[in-house]
Amino acid sequence: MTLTPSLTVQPGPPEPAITDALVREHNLTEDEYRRIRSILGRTPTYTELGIFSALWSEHCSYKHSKPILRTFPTTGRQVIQGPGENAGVLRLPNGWAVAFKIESHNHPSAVEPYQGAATGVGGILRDVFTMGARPIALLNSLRLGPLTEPRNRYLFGGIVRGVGDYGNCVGVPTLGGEVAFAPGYSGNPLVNAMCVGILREEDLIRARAEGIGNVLLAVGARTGRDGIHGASFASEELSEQSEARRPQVQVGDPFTGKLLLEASLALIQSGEIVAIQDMGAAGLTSSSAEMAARGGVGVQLNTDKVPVREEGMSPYEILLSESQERMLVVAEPERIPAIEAICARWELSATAVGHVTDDGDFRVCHDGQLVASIPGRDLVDECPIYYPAAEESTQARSRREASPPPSATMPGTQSALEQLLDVPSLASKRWVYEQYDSTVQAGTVIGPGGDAGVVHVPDTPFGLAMTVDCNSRYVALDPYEGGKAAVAEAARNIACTGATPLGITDCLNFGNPEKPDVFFQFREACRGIADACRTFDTPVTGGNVSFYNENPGGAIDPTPVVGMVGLLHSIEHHTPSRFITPGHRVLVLGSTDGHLGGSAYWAHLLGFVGGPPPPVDLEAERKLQQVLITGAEKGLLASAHDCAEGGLAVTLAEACFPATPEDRSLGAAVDLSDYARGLDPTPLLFGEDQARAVVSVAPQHVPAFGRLAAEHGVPLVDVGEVTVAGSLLSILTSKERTAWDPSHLSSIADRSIPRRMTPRATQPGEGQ
Amino acid sequence: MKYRVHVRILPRPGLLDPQGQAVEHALATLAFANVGNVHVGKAVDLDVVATSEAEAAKHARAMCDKLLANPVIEDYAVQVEPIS
Amino acid sequence: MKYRVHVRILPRPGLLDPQGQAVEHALATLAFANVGNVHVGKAVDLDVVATSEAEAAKHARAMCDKLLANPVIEDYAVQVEPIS
Amino acid sequence: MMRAAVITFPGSNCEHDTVRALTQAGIHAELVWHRETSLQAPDVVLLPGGFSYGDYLRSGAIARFSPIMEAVRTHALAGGAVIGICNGFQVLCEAGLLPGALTKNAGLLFTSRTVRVTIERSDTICTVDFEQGARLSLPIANGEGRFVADEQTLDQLEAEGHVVLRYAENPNGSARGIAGICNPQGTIVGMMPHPERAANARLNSGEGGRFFSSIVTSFHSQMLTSPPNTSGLNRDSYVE
Ligand SMILES: Nc1ncnc2c1ncn2[C@@H]1O[C@H](COP(=O)(O)OP(=O)(O)O)[C@@H](O)[C@H]1O
Ligand SMILES: [Mg+2]
Repeated sequence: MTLTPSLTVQPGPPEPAITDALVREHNLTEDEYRRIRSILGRTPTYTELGIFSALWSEHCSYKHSKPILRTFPTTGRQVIQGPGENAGVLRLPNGWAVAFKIESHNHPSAVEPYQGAATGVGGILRDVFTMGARPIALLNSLRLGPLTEPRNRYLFGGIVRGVGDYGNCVGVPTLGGEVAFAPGYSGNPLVNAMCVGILREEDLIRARAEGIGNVLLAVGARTGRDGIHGASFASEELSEQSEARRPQVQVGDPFTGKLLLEASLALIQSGEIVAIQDMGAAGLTSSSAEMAARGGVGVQLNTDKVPVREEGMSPYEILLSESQERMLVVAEPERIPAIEAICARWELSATAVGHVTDDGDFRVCHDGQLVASIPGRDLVDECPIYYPAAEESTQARSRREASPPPSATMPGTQSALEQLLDVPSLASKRWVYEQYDSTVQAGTVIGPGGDAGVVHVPDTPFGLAMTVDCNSRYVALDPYEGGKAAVAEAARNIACTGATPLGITDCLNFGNPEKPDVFFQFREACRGIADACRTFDTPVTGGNVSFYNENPGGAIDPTPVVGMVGLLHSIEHHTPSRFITPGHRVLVLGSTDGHLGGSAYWAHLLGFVGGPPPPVDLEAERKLQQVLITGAEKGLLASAHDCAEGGLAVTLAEACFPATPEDRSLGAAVDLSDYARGLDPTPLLFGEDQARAVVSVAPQHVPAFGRLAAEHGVPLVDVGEVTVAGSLLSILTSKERTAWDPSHLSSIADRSIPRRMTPRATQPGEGQ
Repeated sequence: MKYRVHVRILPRPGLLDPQGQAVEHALATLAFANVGNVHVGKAVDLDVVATSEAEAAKHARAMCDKLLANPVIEDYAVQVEPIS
Repeated sequence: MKYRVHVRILPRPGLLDPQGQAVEHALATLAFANVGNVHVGKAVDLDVVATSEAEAAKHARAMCDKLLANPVIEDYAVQVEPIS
Repeated sequence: MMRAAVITFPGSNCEHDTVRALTQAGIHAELVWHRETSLQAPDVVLLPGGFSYGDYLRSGAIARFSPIMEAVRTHALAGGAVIGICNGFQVLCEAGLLPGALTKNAGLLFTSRTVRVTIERSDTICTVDFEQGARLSLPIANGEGRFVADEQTLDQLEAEGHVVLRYAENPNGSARGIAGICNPQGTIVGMMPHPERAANARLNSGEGGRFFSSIVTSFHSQMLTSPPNTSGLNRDSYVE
């Protein structure tokens, strides 16, 4: 049955009348509502209001961030697909390409940690396979309030289980991630998930509806009442009111997710379809409207044809449901039987729910009645764009300019390192990543626990390195330097494995952008990211903005998470982060000034979060990366570990740790008495100067590696030797000699999180 | 008095229950006809000391609210029987 | 007639039940005193059409024997109530 | 060339890894979808890892009823070689082709790590290339990997030498540290560790590859063509 556009739009019988209160409930401003009326030339129906509300939500429209995002570098010879599609795509050698993307699922995880995190992983997998890429790795970046709070333990336990269960079941290894804890995340946990997939360049498919008369098919799970208004929910602060309007929890079904993955890749391979897109935030509405807008066409949806899970669902509910594990496919009508057959092979159904039209309208019919008709371009493009005021708060400035109170007592070097390794943010994340299958697909070269994950690309000589990074304390203290530091740390992590950074995806988690100090953080952090990406030639290929991460208790620290991928031309050249051979020389690359501003030492041992974070010299970072990459390619490096939180001391200790707890730690004898002009032990060992790495090199390669560093103008100092398993990590400074048993340090780091997360802490009700 | 408490915790109606669906589907292929509305959840059995059956049930409900069930996605039911 | 069947599937006595232990421990730390013998298993609810309550229960037991429970590790109990 | 059938259930996710490891060992491997009802007389059947049917209800509980399982059972009962890895092991236990069951890990968490195991029996179809008592490291990745059986069954497994792999450091509370077992003939083997993920010397230890080369060795040494002895191979003998 087709409807002629001349039919007038009528509200469905049970639909409420439009009132000011209803408009407000839909998170639309008066001005936005006026604009909607002028686009339509009439009052919208309830269904239309819902559609606008979803597509004009911050989550879908990027109305507060678009102008800033446009300042990112997005081009380069490696870029096949930049921002605007479901995932970015970069070129690899021999006709291969990598698709990758990061996305947040913060608000749903605050409500139901397990399902929120699981569906976050499900969503990011779909974003990647929708491009025609087979997912080969997952990463995740988590932020939580301190584990001293029962609620945070409950959230953390549920989130980690949710992330794990989804990826494990689908069979995609999790190769890395990060976890940090700080008070601002209490009640506002952050769950960012990243997926990396590979494809042949010729198999790339874009989510563009084309071909008038082509059909739209819903593939996968049935539509229920889950997550209605999820997109607008994710675009507001969490308050008691939002608690009441909380959408019904979306439940993930990784089993169906896996079938959908296989069916989607088979559909793309078969050439039977024109386009495919996952139904993510704002479900059927955003997937169809966005595909139509990209293709410059209109669509008509027949909501009564959509397979539903519950009786009596209204068009409004069907359009806005965020039920998981669903895809929307565009195809020529003659191809329907072939498509149905492919889906049936994977035990899924495909149902025609609409078609592509030539008039550019976004039209919805239900039981023969036209319930929505909106000019499609206006729906997607006419959302107002805001340029909020940006101004740094005086508090932020004074925190940056402050130094620790003189009365602060500094712990001795010996205990400082032990205490730092017990801080959950710095400790080993083994408890987390052992819940994630990191070896499925049998291509893992470096799993979680190294500087970056490395996976072999099947049937090729090369590998992909990947990481997610952000030090939000740096960003809070200086958003511009913090933004640069996030990219620099990611690139350093990639380079430490021997891989060349290729490009990034970002997940920009911030508070309410309508507050000038928050928008200042956002703008400056983005400027930092953009500058770093330009220097490193790592274009931004896409990402996600998550605003409104605040509740009455406070806002999160600004957390622009950078997800980066790099190329290892030959997997044989991968470099581990840990020392491997006693007798190898230990060398420090880069220069040490003893910068303690913003450091973990100040934050966790003195309880002082402040001071300027370490400045990032992008040129120095680039040169350091060059040395690490070339050193690996020439086979000169036995290990390389970047210096990040906790400085040289933490880096040296981690380099001694064994890969599995059953193995023994190596030791190291390090002499820093002449290093860095005789700096005091605390700044020397715990300062967080950027652009540094600790490497180990076989004695016979030291001269060649020294020449390499000199060629690139990177300072290199030989500071000691790797010693046999069971020996100490000893560090001599101009003032003192300190020695630790690295096995003891390793067990402090390994036990930090599990001893706080007893089994009971992960029981459902504990934190309620 | 000692009571045996049986708690059943099941997904809230309307929420997707993939496990229930899978079991329903499996039962159908095993030729168990006329079976529907299958849901899978958790069962918890425990002994509790209380002065009356009603008090035992009250305790059990408190445990569900506080720990055993997740009110965001689960409903629960409690049964109590005296242990001789 | 249609019947609602409630199945409880619990670990066989004597088998290690780490989930039950974890819950028992958590209840204790939440100051639920006098609780013991905690076990955690699965609950399955389903509707079945049968000519009598007894027949519905028989069907349900067959489903448990065949699919729902694993006799190596689990025992089950079936309850049936008519649906009005 | 030897021929292997790798059974794929909806939710399997290690089938391609398994095919790769078999191919590397010189075995021709084909995927067989669970809906099939017959096998094309393969020399060995592999049940790969993954989450068949989402592992809903219990791991392997639903997969056991897949149409292809009748053919797998017939093949097994006739003395044919069957190897179950991780989820495949769970399916074999659920199907009663091996005794015992795999339950939630004692630590209650999914556990993915490298563990050390000992080869307890080097005369099964997939361990003949190892020395008896050999130690090696293999990845595990499961939430329900804790092997349990009643004491009598465990005693029998030990007494008759049907424990194939044992953990050096028990990661999940498995009864007697059991990581893998076989039937009395050594023709049906189930194990929780994933040798196919450690079978490529360019990427990892490569030690897992010997499980697959063992298949070829045992085939050439006619271990697999000896007249089938089906005693003790029906479900009841183990379940009761
Ligand atoms: N949520 C997580 N998921 C998976 N792996 C993680 C997670 N958090 C941390 N890891 C892993 O633990 C190791 C240490 O993490 P981190 O301390 O953030 O390292 P770095 O400071 O080098 O970035 C890394 O290999 C990282 O991939
Ligand atoms: Mg790092």
